[in-house]
Amino acid sequence: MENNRFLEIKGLNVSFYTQKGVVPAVRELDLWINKGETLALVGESGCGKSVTASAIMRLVPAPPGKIESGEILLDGKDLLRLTEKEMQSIRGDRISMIFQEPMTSLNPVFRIGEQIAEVFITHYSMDKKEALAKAVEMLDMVKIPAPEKRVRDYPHQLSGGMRQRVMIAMALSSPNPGLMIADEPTTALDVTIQAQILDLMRELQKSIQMSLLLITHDMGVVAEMANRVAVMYAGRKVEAGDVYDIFENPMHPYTVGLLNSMPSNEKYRHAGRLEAIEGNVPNLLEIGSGCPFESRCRYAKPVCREKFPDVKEAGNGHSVWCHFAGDIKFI
Amino acid sequence: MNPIKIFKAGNDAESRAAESIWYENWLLLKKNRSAMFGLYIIIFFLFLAVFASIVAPFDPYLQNIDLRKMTYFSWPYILGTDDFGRDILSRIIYGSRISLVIGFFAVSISLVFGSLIGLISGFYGGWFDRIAMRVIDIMLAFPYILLTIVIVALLGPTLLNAMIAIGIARLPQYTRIMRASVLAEKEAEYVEAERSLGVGNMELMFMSILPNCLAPIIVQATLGVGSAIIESAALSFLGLGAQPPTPEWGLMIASAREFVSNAWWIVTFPGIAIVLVVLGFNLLGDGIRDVLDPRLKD
Amino acid sequence: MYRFILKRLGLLIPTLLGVITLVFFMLALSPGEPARVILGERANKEAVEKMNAELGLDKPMHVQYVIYLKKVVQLDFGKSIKTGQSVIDEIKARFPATIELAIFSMILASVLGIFVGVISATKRYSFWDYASMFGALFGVSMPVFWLGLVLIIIFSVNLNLLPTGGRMDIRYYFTPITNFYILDGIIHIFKTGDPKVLGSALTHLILPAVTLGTIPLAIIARITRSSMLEVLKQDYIKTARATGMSERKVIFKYALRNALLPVITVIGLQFGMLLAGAILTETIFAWPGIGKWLYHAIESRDFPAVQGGIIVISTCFVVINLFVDLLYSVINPKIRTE
Amino acid sequence: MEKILEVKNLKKHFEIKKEGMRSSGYHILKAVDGVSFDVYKGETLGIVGESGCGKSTLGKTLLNLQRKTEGEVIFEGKDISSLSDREMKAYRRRMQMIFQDPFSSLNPRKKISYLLTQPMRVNGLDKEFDLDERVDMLLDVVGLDRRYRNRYPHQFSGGQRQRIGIARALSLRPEFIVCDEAVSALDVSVQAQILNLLMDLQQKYGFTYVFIAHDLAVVELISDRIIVMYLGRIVEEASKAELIGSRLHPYTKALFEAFPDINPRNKREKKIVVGDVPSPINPPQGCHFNPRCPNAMPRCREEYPPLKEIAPGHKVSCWLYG
Repeated sequence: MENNRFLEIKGLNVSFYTQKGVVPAVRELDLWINKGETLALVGESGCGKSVTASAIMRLVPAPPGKIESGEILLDGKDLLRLTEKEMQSIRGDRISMIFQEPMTSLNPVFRIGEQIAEVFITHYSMDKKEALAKAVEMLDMVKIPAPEKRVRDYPHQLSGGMRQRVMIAMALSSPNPGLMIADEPTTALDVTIQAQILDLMRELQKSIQMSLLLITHDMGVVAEMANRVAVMYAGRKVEAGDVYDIFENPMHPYTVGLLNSMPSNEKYRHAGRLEAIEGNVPNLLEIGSGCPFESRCRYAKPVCREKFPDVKEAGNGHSVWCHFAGDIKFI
Repeated sequence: MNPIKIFKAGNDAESRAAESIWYENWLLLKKNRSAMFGLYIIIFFLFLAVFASIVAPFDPYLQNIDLRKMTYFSWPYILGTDDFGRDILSRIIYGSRISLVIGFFAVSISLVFGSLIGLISGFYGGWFDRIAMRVIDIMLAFPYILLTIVIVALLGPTLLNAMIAIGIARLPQYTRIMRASVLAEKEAEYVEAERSLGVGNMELMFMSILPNCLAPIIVQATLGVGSAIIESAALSFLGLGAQPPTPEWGLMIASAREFVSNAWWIVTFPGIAIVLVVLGFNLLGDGIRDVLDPRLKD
Repeated sequence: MYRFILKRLGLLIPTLLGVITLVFFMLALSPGEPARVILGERANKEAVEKMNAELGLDKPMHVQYVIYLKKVVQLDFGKSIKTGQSVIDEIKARFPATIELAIFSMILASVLGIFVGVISATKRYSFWDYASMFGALFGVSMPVFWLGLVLIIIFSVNLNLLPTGGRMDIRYYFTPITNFYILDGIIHIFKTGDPKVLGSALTHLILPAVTLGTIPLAIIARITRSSMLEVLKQDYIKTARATGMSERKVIFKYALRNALLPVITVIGLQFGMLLAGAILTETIFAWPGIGKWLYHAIESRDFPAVQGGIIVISTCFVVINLFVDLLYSVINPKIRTE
Repeated sequence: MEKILEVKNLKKHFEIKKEGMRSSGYHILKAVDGVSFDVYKGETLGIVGESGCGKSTLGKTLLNLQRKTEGEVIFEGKDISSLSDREMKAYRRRMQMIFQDPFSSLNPRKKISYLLTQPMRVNGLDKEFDLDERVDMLLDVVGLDRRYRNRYPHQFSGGQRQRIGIARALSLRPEFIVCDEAVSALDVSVQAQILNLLMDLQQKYGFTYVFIAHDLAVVELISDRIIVMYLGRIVEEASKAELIGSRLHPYTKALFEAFPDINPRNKREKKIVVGDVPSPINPPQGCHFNPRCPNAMPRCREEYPPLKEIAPGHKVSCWLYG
């Protein structure tokens, strides 16, 4: 099992040094992704999921951001120890990334063909003509109609869904794509377009055996896409496991609350009120050493404020970080 | 029905109570060292201007007949004397009065009228907007230095006219900035929200939108004081502003032109005074922009 | 495309008409009679009236306006009161000097300004960034006329390296062909093999060009920096980095092309401003261009000359800005393809 | 049931200036293009659709925040869409809106107490109420601490700001409230709180809601009846139970199928609609959905189908049903 891991993160800590103080964006994060699987990283805004993605790519804006400690292992190599040059050869080749806003993540003054071709030129020293031919192939692969014509378009001439397809094409422009990090890839899209993009991603993943790190806040998207799930809250991983375990037997009160808050949850179809989590996401600046969910948790006890809990295992790789997981039934 | 829970207020509820955006911005500005440095320079010159009669060692008009010649660094004339034997330091100190007054006055003209036109133009649109923009376009078709010179040439070369000319020539910039931010602000949801609550046009325009449009105008005005000071000096240098023997910085430089080859200090020191005070306004203006313009924030 | 250009050109006409109208009425309504300027303060009433009739000033204002407008359209700005020469001829004779000065200042300002701005933005918070941005701030805080004088004190008076004014050493007799002395100097080399004329033209050009170019340089550097910083924060830069592109390519290929769009507008605006800024620089350096000439015209209340000069400079300003506007539209794919 | 609002053939068209080099003049954007429906007292009418379907414009036109191009909006027997600003003022109090973006819908430079009292002041209610007391009451109602009254909007989280927005809408004691994407900018856990709050308030004060959202699950949860819009027109209208039981219009079906299920064992089968949402500036000829519709017939490309009542209260605009 171990050697099947494509990427493994150990003890990652990322902070942001702002004028108001040091924000611990990610704390003691362990995470791994197996070859060919989809891991969903779920959480609400500010939980550190996007920062984790940037950290894997080593693209955390610095300053103010800083990767404090930890290891990010790709085939046994620690990415955090590579030189910038070595890292550049991995970005876009072994690991690639797509972003939330298809409207702004493509360069407005270059044709989309040129932008895709750039990846081939960068990593495979192709000449421009060859690379452009490759770009047409890639557009065809992500099912953009009339790709020979489309390569000559500028981003603003495409719809949001089409642009996200171009982003995917760029991310896959490598003979050997290993991991695609998708940071809220469908949040900005309409639901019918979202379905198309998710389908495309699933299909491509199957055909080229690539791993997918899917970052999202939408539990519906998680249910549809993920093999495994990691739930983050305020910079901490609070629960992780198989997608069925997480949805059918959530063990952390936050995961339970998140599922209960979903209006599409069958439970509430005709019942009216939602079982909401009270309160607001805490300010990361004011978080202590305890469990970050303590301030909103209706089961919290004094110990929760003092100490972040140790891991509890429930079998099948289902882990949870809660002092009372398994002891109390959270509803 | 379920009771609605009341969230516990943090113990910071009162302590943070009065932090308006203006106050928070001021706190940020205070942390900006170069902006504060600029502010200190301005305060220093304001001090000189207000207490010129106490601070200046000599009467700026007093011609020292005994010296006759231009002297350099000789006690008690720290910065030397000019061709009439007048103390340069004292003239510079008195000159700060003129420059600051011109700077503030000229900017007030363009600030008040320019913003008002921009506000009404942007808010109401329609025929007023079309006419105002047409006129502004024509004014902007002149490089403003030229426009200033023309206006002052027409009104006659006096200090007051120089102020008015600078104020008028710079007015279109304020109108444009104000109009642009009003147009942007009008799109904000809170304007629609307040309209839906029955808030009338006047209250919307002056009480809601205007305060939110002030940021770029304040930046422009701060930088504008600096450029107004330079421009008034330039007008005086060309003989279109202050007239001799007024201790005006630009005029001092102009009258020293013929001595560049043997009395560099007469030219240099008034110029340094201009650079310093303008630098002060530019530093402060840049600092304010950094604080107020969220696009440049990290 | 052509329709677009024609449309923009069409917008130019009302603006220029406004400029001419404004200039005419401002001067026509201003105090001071041209006749008195010509004849002197002591001239008797009949002589003044006769002169007014000669200048067409006895007609009603709107008639004068229509006459003036008709003449301006034919590029006739009347005769200079002071010299009696045709205004347009005087402008033509002096314009190359100003254009030459402005072009050199602008090249200096744009090339250096963009370079400094890009480096500052990419090495943000470094010593270089602080130093160059403080320098730029210093640049925009300086009065042009003072800078010119200080440069003269340093380089002409003390170091005796460069001339204090003029366009050409009076020792060289040569007949200007184009009136752009740098060009003429080059032609002179081809004709006679003598590089001295070109050398002299260049040495005369340095100080005025530096003086005139300093403020635009500072402004362009500051704009380039902030525009670059803005672009570097965009998502597509993150995308570019995520594809493993080298940082140099990210900055000079992907970011710069976007960052230059607003800079181009500023360069155009500054170029127009230079023509007006030349009034001060040319006065200081005795540069025989349109700025110095206009200054003397204002000083002596030579109305036809002032009107002509202002209209010509403003027209250039407007046309340059239009040109830049078009350039911007051509470079920006969003406008080009829509 | 008693009608509170009647919308008849409402249209809202915008002129969009063309900016490019190759063209000039104006496009006509038909944001809302002939929409008719009724709203009954005390119910929640959900309006759902994707971007560009005109649902937000519809909401604003209902409240006369944007002037209609054509049609009528009859509120309690009076066509308010033709009223002048002054005449409208009397109705403003009774019809309120809750906005989408909790960050831009509150004036950043005003204290909460000002934001809450301003509507009462401009509507002359300050003679009726003790404003201070009223602010306390409103904060209580939406579940915020009374001491927050002296704070500024930027000191609150998104959910708290949305509560302030709700309190402000309530300050005038309205009967009819349009919620325009009122929860879509919020995190899931906070969204649930606000939905609960809205439902509780309705129970307590008997409000009528028009609830506009792109999130099907949210609309389904809160609404009694649902209208589905596509490119400026209503394609289907039915009670919630009816719509969940039998969706008729192919677009409605596609929308529901595309929505991800929360049960990981129900992975969606691939039956999604193809293609992009066309631009509302130049919608397809005939039925606007025909290029993406799996059931498209020749007729669909020529004629726009009328909105027809198929079952009691269930209307659909599709040639498959008539």
